[in-house]
Amino acid sequence: MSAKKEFSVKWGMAIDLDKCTGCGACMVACQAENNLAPQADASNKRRVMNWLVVYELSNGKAFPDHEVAYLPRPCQQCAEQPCATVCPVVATERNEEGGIVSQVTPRCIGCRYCMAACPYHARYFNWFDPIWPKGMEKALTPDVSMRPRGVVEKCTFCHHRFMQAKDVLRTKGIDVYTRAVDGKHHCAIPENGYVTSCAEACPNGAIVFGDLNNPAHKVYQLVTGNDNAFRLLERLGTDTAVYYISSREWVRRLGDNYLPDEETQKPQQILPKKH
Amino acid sequence: MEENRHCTNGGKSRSKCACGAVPFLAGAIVALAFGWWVFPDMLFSKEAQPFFFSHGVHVNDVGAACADCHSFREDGSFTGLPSLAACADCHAEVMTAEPGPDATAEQRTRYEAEKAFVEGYVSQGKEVPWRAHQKQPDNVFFSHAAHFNKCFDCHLTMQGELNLGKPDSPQKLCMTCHPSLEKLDKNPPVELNALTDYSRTTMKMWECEKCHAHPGHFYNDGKGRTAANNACSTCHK
Amino acid sequence: MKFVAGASAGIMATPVPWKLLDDVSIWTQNWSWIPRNQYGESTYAHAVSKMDPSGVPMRIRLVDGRPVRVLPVEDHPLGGGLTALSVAEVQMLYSPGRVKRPLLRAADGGFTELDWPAAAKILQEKLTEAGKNTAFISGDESSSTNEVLSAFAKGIGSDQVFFMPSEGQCASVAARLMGLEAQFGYDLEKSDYVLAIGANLLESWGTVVRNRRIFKESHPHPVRSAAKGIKEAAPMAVLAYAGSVQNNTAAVARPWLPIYPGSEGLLALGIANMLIAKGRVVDAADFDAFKALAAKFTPEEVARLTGVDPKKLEAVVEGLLKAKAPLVVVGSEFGQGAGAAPLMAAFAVNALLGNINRPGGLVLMPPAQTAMPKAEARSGMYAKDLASWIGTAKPALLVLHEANPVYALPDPESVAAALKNIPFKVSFSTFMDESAALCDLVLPIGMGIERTDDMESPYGCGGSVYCVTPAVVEAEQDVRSTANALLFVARKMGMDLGFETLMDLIKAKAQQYGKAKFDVLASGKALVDDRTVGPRGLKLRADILGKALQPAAKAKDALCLAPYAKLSMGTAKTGIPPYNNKTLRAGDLDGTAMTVLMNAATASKKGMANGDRLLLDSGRRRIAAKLRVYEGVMNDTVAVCLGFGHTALDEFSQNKGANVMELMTAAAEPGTGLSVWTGTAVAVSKA
Amino acid sequence: MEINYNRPIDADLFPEGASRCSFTQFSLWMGFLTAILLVGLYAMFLVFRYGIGVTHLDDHFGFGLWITFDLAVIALGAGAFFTGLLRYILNIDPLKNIINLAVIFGFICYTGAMLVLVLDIGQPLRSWFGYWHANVHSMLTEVIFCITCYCIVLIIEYIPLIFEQKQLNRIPLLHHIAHNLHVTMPLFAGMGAFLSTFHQGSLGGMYGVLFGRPYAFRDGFFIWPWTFFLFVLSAAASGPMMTVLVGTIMEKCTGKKLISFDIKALMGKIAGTMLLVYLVFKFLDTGAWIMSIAPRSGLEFDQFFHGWIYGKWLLVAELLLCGVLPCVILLKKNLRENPALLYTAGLLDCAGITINRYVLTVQTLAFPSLPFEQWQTYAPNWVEWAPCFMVFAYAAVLLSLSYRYLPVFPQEKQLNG
Repeated sequence: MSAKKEFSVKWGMAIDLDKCTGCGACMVACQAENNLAPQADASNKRRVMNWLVVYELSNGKAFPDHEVAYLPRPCQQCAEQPCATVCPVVATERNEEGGIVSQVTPRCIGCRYCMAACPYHARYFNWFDPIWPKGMEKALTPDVSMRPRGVVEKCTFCHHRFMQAKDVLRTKGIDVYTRAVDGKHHCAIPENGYVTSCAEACPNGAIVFGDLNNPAHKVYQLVTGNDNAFRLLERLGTDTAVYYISSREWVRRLGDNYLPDEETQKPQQILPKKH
Repeated sequence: MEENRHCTNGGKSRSKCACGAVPFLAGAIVALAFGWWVFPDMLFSKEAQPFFFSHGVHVNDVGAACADCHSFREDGSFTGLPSLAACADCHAEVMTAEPGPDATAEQRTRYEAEKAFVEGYVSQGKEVPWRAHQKQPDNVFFSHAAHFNKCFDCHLTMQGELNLGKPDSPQKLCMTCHPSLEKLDKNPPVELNALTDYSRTTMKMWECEKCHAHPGHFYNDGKGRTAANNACSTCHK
Repeated sequence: MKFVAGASAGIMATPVPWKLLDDVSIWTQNWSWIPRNQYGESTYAHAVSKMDPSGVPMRIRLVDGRPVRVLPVEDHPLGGGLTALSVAEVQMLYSPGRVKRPLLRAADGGFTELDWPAAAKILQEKLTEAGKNTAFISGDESSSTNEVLSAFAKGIGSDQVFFMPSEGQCASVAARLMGLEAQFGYDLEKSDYVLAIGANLLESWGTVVRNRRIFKESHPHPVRSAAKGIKEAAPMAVLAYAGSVQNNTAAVARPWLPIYPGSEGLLALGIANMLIAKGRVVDAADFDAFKALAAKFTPEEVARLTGVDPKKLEAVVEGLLKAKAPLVVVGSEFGQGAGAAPLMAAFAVNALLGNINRPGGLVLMPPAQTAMPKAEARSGMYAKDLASWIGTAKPALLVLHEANPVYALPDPESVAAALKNIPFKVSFSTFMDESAALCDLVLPIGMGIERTDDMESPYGCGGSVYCVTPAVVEAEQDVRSTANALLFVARKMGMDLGFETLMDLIKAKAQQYGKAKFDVLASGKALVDDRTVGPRGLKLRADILGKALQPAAKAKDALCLAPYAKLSMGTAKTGIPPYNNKTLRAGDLDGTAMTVLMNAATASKKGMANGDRLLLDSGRRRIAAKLRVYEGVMNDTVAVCLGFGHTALDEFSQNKGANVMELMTAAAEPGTGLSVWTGTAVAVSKA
Repeated sequence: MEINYNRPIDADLFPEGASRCSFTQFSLWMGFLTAILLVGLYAMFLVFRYGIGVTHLDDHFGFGLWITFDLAVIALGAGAFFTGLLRYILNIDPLKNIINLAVIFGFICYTGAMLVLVLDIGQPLRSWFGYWHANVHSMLTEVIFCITCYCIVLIIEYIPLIFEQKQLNRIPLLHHIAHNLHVTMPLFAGMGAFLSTFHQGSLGGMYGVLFGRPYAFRDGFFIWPWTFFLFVLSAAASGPMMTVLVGTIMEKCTGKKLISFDIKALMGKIAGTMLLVYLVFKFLDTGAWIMSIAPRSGLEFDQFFHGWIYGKWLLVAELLLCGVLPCVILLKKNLRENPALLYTAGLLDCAGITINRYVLTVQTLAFPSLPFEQWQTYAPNWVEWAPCFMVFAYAAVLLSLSYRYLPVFPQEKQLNG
């Protein structure tokens, strides 16, 4: 493992599991935004390309005490990536301001080592060439390049929207990074200037996106010191940029593996200490 | 490897080996000639523009600025090649006067070209299939805004030989990276790679890295970042 | 040999191998059979989804004029996000299931293509020939196209203009029976306690995106900090849900009251009884009769009939009583077939809560307007029950407008048989759905974003709202709009319907609605009208309720069938959009077999286990399925998702499970003239 | 000269003084192997033409039979480097009688593994990125470098043997090359040992570094997780026995004595010793895994196993039946000198290592890494099996050709004299 990189801007999410109804709008929005190909038979979930997946969580109790929760899982954008460190050809790395783990599919040789490494199953392999129904290729966006068979891809927090938001500032002559009132450096992109496609689509506001290091951002306020916040598999030390919040303890407990006598963890290191 | 120890007549071989050098060298020379001279022509096709176009006329004679045709959009993206509509703003009709009998060949060419353009494209509402010399591969996100604003922030003001000097025209800034096409009244054909479909002038990554990975750019600008990030996603999409 | 060796050595010193190595790799990055990015300027246009019945305002992103994305609209009374269906609207333009040009049934049973003038001519002939023996079915409740349909029908002497069954229809009939000249509106925005009974508020009931935006706004994110002493903020509005399946609404509602499917009205009566017991009254002529009826529904009786937990119910009723602006919304768990009685009972409960025409309450909106002289009012069309009609009537000509009765009505097989008996059938349809596939003439109409259309107060909204959706994309297929095609034929037939095109009608309507300019509306602005009409002459109609609200008859070892709907699985008209079958979770489909849900207690009672292959038998029809034990289902109930079992449309919809409508049969609801099919019982056995 | 019709027509190519079966018989055998090769080639065609989707691999099991096969084959081919190390560096002279076979088998294993690897990566045309754009932090980079380099070493080690073919060796140039390569063989043996140690280790390291996968993750020393060392040791423990087994199978097929039993027993003793060392560390490692990594990950030991397919029997089989038992047999002189027991121990030894590679590859991925997930199961389809059998057939072809035409077994003449 290489040394963890800290950035003054850290894009992240707070996903409110008490709000998610599991409708799937985010998943469809993601596919359309990122030029994923549809699949006629999507029944084998281990072969379905979805950068964002909504999992169903159960409190394990019998009717009528049963509760259900839905957990959208984008790439967790780990600060300590299990994946990028193992890639033999540097097709994926976390090296840019904002802390998004990149995935450069033209570099990828398709060894799938990163998929074996990622405990979140956030990485997907192109088992076949992508095929769109005739004409549907016209609805592809120019923002994300197409991927052939044989390469791995994953959620990039709609990185292209970050790039576009920066260009908007640049043409207005605004510096992308500024020193804010708290004396720290923040991105001058307004909070709604860069939002992922999934967060944008959700009518329930279950996905909140922003800079985890910027106290003015809602995502910061939602995760900082919030005892209801947790991250997936926190104890692995992946230091992910995706936080989940729920008032239900059973939901939070499903965020990590626990020995039977262990207490549900309080969110540790909610924000990186260094800035 | 375990040797089978029965060495026989080792001495005879030398003379035989020597005469093998001639075909060997011949082969090598043929291969070298093929590789250096024949192969590049095989790999690249030459594609002419749909009709004669002169940057020179537009810049020198009409006095157009680059940005008149190649501009930024409001969302910060760059238009690149102008659309037909943009061209038609001026070229709704043929603007060049019909050359008289004593017109130069050049004047004739210009007139014919414009006529071909207006009649073949403008009046038919058909977009021009320009052959671009510098088209970004799909996997590259190239921001003109970033380069236009950020590079010059320093390189117009900094000390030393990397100072580009105060430009006397905005065109000068464009010419920092782009060839001075306004001097070229001939349209060089676009050479397309048969395998990759990239033009010959498409930059390789190492050329981008001349700046992006330049050690001089790894200074901290006081805002916790480097001047030209070389992370993959800075340029790739 | 040596020459070859020399050449090999030599070639290594040239660019050939190295350049090829590099170029071949670049080649793999740009394979010609994989689409390339197409660049251009991004522009944005406003529209309203006509594909999604929940009325979703959308912002369409176009690149170089090509639509590429559906984006949400924030500042719109119905906006604030997207549904899983509306977000796929742009991709549906290129659905393989689209009808590309007019099709006519040939002698050999197949379709032959023809052009619009020829198709219009045939349509005209058939309409002239059938005259008053023509029936129309519309699958779009909120468009002014319905005015054209009904005015046209009147012009040829027919009054057989039907809507596909919907919750809006149940509500409209309920209002009419209660003596109200109004449409039900739901002021969810201002309510602080919403009890949804059956109504899947956050997924398939009414104005879904708006409902969900309101849910978002009333439910702060759960922030709690022991260190800082921050306690979790209570939601500004409670959302309670009563229904048989822990569906998308139940997943986030607090609390969830499990009840038997089809017992929504009974639960409402039970709540009414509890409210009356607390001294609540309604100013209605027949309140005493209602009171007497409600008195039969004691908490014990209600618990027996609906399966509700009395304690939980009491807590909810207490919550309603304490709330400043309580609101009870009753609907069907799958958006259809509930009948009018449950809605009438719900009105009574709301009246007892004193929230009629109050902020946060049940709103009586003025009836939908008509601009076309001969058009029938929306409530008039609602009054006609399609499910009971289709089995009996024998029109000479049937015209479908965006309607797929062969898939969407109960007992589709019988519907198909009935349709086959109609001599000539015409379908105006965007997609080649099950009904279009049965028709003799199929006329392609554009999708919502390819045509100019409007949307008037979709069911569930909180006040009258009128939106216009312009054609933001030029259609690639040879399509028209139903209204324009009919108006054209009308002129040919010498009928004057008052307007030349739908656009003219919409412009007139916009004028009627607050003198708005078409262009302003087309740029995404919604006209809102908060006027209400008084509940004058209100009758609670205990006479109807007493007959209509009966527990469903069920054989002893049969299970209650609880269909549930997911917008992600599309509608009967669209089928499953290409991207959306990926939203199915692991276990929702096993290859082509669909899964049905039961709780463990029910399953073990039936001697079944997770993964068993089952047969669901309604007595008339059977469907095969696989069992998934899911604890979020009411006892003695089997839950089945709607939207599977398509036989037409495209490969994204086909070969997936079975259509649960097969198991249902429409029964007459006494006294209301509507059909009901929410209380179906099925025998379940291992396959 | 009178033609002896009893001699096979290719008899002039046979090693000095060796007798071989008839050419017809040999051709039939080759034909049979070619059939298997063709099925494998067809599977390869499907993969290259349509994509790896034609297999049963999926997003959950990105690694499957092919990676298991590669790892097992590379471990079992370790006889080449380890015997080479002992023969040339440590000068254990009797091993000269088996080193040729070890080298050929190593060559087969490595080239076979490379072939399957080319199938397994999605973009084989970009495989050179592994050198050009190498990520030095990745264990896989080390694997790519070392395996390809070692493959070259194996080719260099194989070449003199080919050139020593009776007819080829008459060409002076080839004779000289063979001779001079022999002189430098210790150098290559040393390089081979170095490269092999690293890539065997890196292959193990590949799993040990997966800190998101508690089934495979191991602590370690500096940058190397314990699996790094375990893979080196286990390869050394199984490779020699695999070479012995291959030699024995060849003896059974040809009906000739090719390697004297004392050499085999010596190999057995070496393997047994290595197996003992390996097992000591493997038990320590397993203990640390159960006592430290599992609880640290919030997991109980039982959670690492699932049903029959990923049951505890695999662990028992790997460590006891295929670990301790062969180790005892190989280390006890009287037991290992019983041929049947020696071969059984060899089989168990190799099976144990294969199980180890299998569970680390497949069970690691089958394990539900997210707490709300279920165990997943994986079974390869024929498209995955066919290339594996193709490699077996390729091995048989190469071994048959080498045996028939090359002086592989120095003892052959003497043992069959």
